[in-house]
Amino acid sequence: MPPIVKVSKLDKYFGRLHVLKSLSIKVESKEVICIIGRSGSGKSTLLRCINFLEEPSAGVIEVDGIKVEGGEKGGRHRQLVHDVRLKTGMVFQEFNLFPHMTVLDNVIEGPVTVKKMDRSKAVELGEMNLERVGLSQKRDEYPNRLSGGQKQRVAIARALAMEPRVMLFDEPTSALDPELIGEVLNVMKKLAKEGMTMLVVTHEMGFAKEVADRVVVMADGEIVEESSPAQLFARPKDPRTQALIDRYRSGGQ
Amino acid sequence: MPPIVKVSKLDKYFGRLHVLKSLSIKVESKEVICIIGRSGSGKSTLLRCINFLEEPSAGVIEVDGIKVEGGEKGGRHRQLVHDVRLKTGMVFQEFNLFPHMTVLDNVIEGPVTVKKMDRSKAVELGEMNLERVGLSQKRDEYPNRLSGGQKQRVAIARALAMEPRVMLFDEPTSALDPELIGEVLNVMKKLAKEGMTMLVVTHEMGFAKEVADRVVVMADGEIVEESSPAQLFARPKDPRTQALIDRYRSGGQ
Amino acid sequence: GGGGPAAADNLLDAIKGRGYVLVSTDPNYEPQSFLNTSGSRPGDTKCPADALTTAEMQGFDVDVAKAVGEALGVETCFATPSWDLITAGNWVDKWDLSVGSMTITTDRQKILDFSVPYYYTPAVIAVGSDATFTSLDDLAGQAVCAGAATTYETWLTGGDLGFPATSIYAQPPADVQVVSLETDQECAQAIAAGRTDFVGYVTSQTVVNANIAAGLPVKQLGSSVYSEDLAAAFDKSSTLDTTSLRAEVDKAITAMHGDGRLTDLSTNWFGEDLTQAPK
Amino acid sequence: MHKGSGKVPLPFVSSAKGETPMSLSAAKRKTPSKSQSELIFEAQQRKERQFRSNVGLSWGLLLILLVFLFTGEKLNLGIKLIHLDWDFIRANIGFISSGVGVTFYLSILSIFLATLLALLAALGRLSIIPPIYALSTFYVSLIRGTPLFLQIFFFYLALPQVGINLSGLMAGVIALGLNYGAYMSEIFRAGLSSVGKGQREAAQAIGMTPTQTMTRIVLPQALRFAIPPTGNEFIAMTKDSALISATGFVHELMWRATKVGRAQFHSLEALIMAAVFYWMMTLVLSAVQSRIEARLSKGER
Amino acid sequence: MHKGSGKVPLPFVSSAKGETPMSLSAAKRKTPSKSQSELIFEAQQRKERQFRSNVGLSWGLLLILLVFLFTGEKLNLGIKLIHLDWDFIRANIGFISSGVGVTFYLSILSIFLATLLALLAALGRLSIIPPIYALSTFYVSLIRGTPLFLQIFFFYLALPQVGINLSGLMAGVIALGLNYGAYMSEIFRAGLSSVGKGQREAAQAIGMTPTQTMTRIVLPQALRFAIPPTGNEFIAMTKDSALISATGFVHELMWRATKVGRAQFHSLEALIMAAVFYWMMTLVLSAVQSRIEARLSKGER
Ligand SMILES: Nc1ncnc2c1ncn2[C@@H]1O[C@H](COP(=O)(O)OP(=O)(O)OP(=O)(O)O)[C@@H](O)[C@H]1O
Ligand SMILES: Nc1ncnc2c1ncn2[C@@H]1O[C@H](COP(=O)(O)OP(=O)(O)OP(=O)(O)O)[C@@H](O)[C@H]1O
Ligand SMILES: [Mg+2]
Ligand SMILES: [Mg+2]
Repeated sequence: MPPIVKVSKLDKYFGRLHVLKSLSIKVESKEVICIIGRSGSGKSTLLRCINFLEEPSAGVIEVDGIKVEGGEKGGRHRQLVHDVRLKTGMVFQEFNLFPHMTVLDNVIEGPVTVKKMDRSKAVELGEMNLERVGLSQKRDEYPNRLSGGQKQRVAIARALAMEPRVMLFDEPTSALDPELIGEVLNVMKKLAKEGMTMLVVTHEMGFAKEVADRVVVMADGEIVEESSPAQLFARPKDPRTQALIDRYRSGGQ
Repeated sequence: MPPIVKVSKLDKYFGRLHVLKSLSIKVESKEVICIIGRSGSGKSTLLRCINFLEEPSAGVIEVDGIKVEGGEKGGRHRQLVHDVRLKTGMVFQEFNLFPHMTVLDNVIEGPVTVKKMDRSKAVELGEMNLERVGLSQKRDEYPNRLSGGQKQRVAIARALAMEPRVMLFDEPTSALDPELIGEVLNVMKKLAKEGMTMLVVTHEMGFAKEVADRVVVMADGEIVEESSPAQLFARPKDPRTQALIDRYRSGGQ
Repeated sequence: GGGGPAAADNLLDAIKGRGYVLVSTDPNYEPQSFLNTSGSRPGDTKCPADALTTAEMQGFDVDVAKAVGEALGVETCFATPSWDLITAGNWVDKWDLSVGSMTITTDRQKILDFSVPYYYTPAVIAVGSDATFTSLDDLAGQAVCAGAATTYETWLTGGDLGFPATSIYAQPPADVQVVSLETDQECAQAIAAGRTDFVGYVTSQTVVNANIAAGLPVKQLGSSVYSEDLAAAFDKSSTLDTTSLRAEVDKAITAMHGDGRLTDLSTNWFGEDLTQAPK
Repeated sequence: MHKGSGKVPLPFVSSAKGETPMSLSAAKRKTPSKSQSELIFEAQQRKERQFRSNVGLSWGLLLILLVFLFTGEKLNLGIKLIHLDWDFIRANIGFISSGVGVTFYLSILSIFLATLLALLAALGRLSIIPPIYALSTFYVSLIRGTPLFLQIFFFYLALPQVGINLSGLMAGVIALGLNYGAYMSEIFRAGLSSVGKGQREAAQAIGMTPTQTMTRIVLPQALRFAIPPTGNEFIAMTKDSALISATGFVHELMWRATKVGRAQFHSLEALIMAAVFYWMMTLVLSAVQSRIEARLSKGER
Repeated sequence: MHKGSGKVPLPFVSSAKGETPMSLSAAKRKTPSKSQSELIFEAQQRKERQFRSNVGLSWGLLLILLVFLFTGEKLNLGIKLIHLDWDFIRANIGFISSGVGVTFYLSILSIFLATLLALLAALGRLSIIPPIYALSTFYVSLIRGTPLFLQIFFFYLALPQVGINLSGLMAGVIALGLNYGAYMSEIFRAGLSSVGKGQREAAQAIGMTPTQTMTRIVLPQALRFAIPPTGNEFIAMTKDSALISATGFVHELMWRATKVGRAQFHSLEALIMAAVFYWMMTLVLSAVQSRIEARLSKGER
């Protein structure tokens, strides 16, 4: 089976800052990959290049067979980007729920507006996905009435409702109080078990150890190490990986 | 030797909300106490009652021999509160440095304005305390040029410059990026070694295990358990302590 | 403001004491009184900072005021409050007297004292130069403009002008709608700008002549509708007694009528002699 | 314009919040011995109520003082108070008050025009097409660079020359609308930028086009954000509409006041009457606005 | 009032930020083969520069269009353009322009009074003493509830009756100062509340008294916060000072324009001249303000 996501020689500049340096990575179907790395190493930018929230400066992004060159322009490019976005679901650190819509409306907004799905069918699909994240009973609440953990779970349901081939998570638990982290991680674990392909930027080493098929370590816009979590935490090869793991430990955890 | 801090039957209400329930605690000289507990259990309120940032509804606070009754009013009470504040140093989660003053000015503001200390003497004292937190070279920067960890260390120096008998820390590392937590904890460890009496609200279990003489567990405005860290983490007695420790573990740490 | 610290108990002495008389005039009433934008303030003037000097103003009223000042033996200075502030009385000693072509009416006499008239103007109706009206009656039911708080407005609204019936030659057109703008000049300019909110305006013949001379597309409609006695005015509520000042001003104006100085000024500014009382 | 953000909540806000739970729990334990928490809570409530009533009292005293200023009394201190002619006031209050409706009507029309222009200008300001960006900034700069008073005269005198002959009311509405539109464009710009980048990105991430993102996600939030400041502008506009009186064609409050004041030599009384009406309008509109704001902030958001 | 917060930075702001490092690094590697990063960076720079120059061009065209509107041409479209008398403009430009200084002087005096009153009102609003709180809210409500135009007349007419006889200039300054003070009290209130609770608590925790906390910690930060909006108010005030012309005693821009315009039947030309001067003043003051703002936001804070 071909990989779901294939990133080849991806370069990204912000002004003169070289943030991603000819980076390549593949994500196979049903694989869960955790990306770790210190702040500023380019983890978010990598995720955001995959669904073109940032336009890559150069390189090729291929998602589920759709191949897009970075740095292009024009209508065809826009169409390809749109297709890629339909194949990917993104979950942000800051949730980014639409505050003026109820929970259910948040979840069906994509299917109805973008996919032009029948409203009743979309509601069915939406309820199914809210069920999946354990929030059926909140369908008519507005987001401001939810806790952070609940918000993030709605955000996951919103992404799932688009039936993506791969889910991108950018530090989904960093904005949460410690006690709310668990409920979100549990939903993610469940997704992983269901066979969802996932690319997760996270500081949660426990989650990485338990769920990830592969852990990818980034530093300065490059992938410096990549292996199974057991191996990585026990015998890190790169000194930067070592430093990273030490830092988490000395953080008192 | 008498305890440095003695809190007796402290009650605190916010409107109709009973936040601290006839709570008593003693802090001996040179002791380091960590307070843990879930959000809303009243940890911050306890600390803030000790230096009267919140006026206790009832009870007695005694700091280094100065005894203040809660819920009083008038000039004598104000004087006592002022004396207590001179004996305590407080470090906030959000740093609260004065943004319009340089680092050094932040540190000498208390000695000069409150204690009417000679400016040159205050500068000497200030530099000494900046040295103590390892930030001598930043003395003329403004706070907005500092990282979070540096800010918090300046805040510690500012509190130390008042030469308090006890330092109160309210989640001093919660607003910091994971990688900056270490530098603040290291300064705090150093203070502990130097024999400073400290009362620390924290989520950093590693720090509590390593440094605390005693760990105090709060729930619903009461102290539910209190023992040495080794004992507490190995054999928690109260089910709420157990739940708390579990929660930190399931958080993936 | 004017007034100043007055050790004197009457206005005339106060004026002589300070060395200038403060006269209110409208600064936008050509040719009676208007700014001389090229004139510069003399260095040795006694006039207060917010008053204008004789060098900065010009016009018929200005020359009359100047002559009055000379007769009193003091410098003449001009205050420039808006017109309705002058006619409302209660000047709280901000200026001494008005020389501003003010019509003597019974209403105004309740709050102001007047000198003897120094000239007389016919009031006329003017319309746009391409208008087809031929007489006053054609204006029935039309909108006509006048300056706010002027006698022209009072006449249009059918109010009591408060002067002798012999001076009133015509009644206003039937069902006329009155539009009052801040001054009569605004009426003229609105017509020149092409506004069609009203078809004509009532003002003094001198103003209409000046409008025409300035190239505005207006013309006089018919002959004059009434004649006004124009005089200097004094505030009845002044804290200082104005009796002696009024007597001096009356004396000065009468003298100027007598020796032809007023006639000269009138011909100079209006091109005709308006200083003879209408019979 | 009290927006209830001060220390003393507006009466209706506080009563809605505080009283109901209070009486509920009071009913539950109708025992003679109240709990300590009850007592402390009630003490706080009492203190707040007392502050509010003392403030009310002071307002009353200030109002009385203000009225007293106009009684024409001579004080022993050598200060003379202002004398008002109450007969004049009684005779003309009807004429002047009938300007309230005109003022309101004028302001309503103008705020609609202004809102439209402001939204267009704010969108233009976000445009990447240079002429549109330039037009929007040029409009805002020109209008904000010159006095409203002058603009009103200008529209009155200049438009007829290019063959546009508007009624006085319409000229006034256009002048006010254009002027407020330029100022309000900042409100809509703030509204648009209050919708964080995250919202746009979330919309993009589920595949929305820029147009869908704007109409479904950004505009609804921006407009809701803009409602309270637009309310403020409307209140300000009722007062700026007084300037329209200068053109003489719109018989709103100020026009009526100056008109009868001048004609009957009672400008002061007339102005005071107008001031009272403007003040009352402002207070009523502010109260309405507070309610809208409270609902918006409490409600669904 | 372009505060440089838009997409296109003001020219001087961008040059201070962008150009220097650019030329430095360009000098370093004067090799024919530029790095990819150089190229991409330069492309971005070029695009921005191009946008700016296109916007400038459009502004120029709009200005020309505006001037063309006043040439008095007859267009084939049946639209007549406005005819201006250039001789009148030439003859009177000196007279009108000498009002700029008066307008500025008037505004400076007024803004000082307004700032003082605003600060007092903002502090009063925070007071827990009912009469002080009431006085502050009463003042703000009364002034904000009535039109400035009306207030100016009122001070001019009413103050003399209680024996306070002010010059026209002083009456104008008091009216403007009182009016702007009421509006600006919100700015200072926002300034005071921009200084977070944490700052007060940090000051208390090191033992500062309430007075020390206010003077050493809160006020310095609040005032700095208030500088940019106060600048905006000053710019607005230069234009509202036009209303003072109505009383006839202050010979500022608008007074000069209306008087000379009316007297010589050229109101339109006179108003346009005044508009140009107001606009220029506004642009200059806005540029000054942008600089102050940039310095404040870049600087020590
Ligand atoms: N829009 C942008 N404009 C300019 N620079 C940017 C932008 N976004 C990110 N950067 C820079 O790119 C680098 C990588 O950023 P990125 O957000 O990908 O890091 P990260 O690994 O996700 O860090 P963190 O753990 O803090 O989220 C950083 O130096 C950052 O400052
Ligand atoms: N100023 C206040 N007014 C009203 N209620 C308050 C106030 N401060 C705190 N509370 C309430 O008091 C309770 C205890 O709050 P406190 O901040 O002491 O908890 P905490 O243990 O520090 O929690 P966290 O870990 O979230 O900081 C909470 O229910 C909180 O909502
Ligand atoms: Mg990131
Ligand atoms: Mg806390």
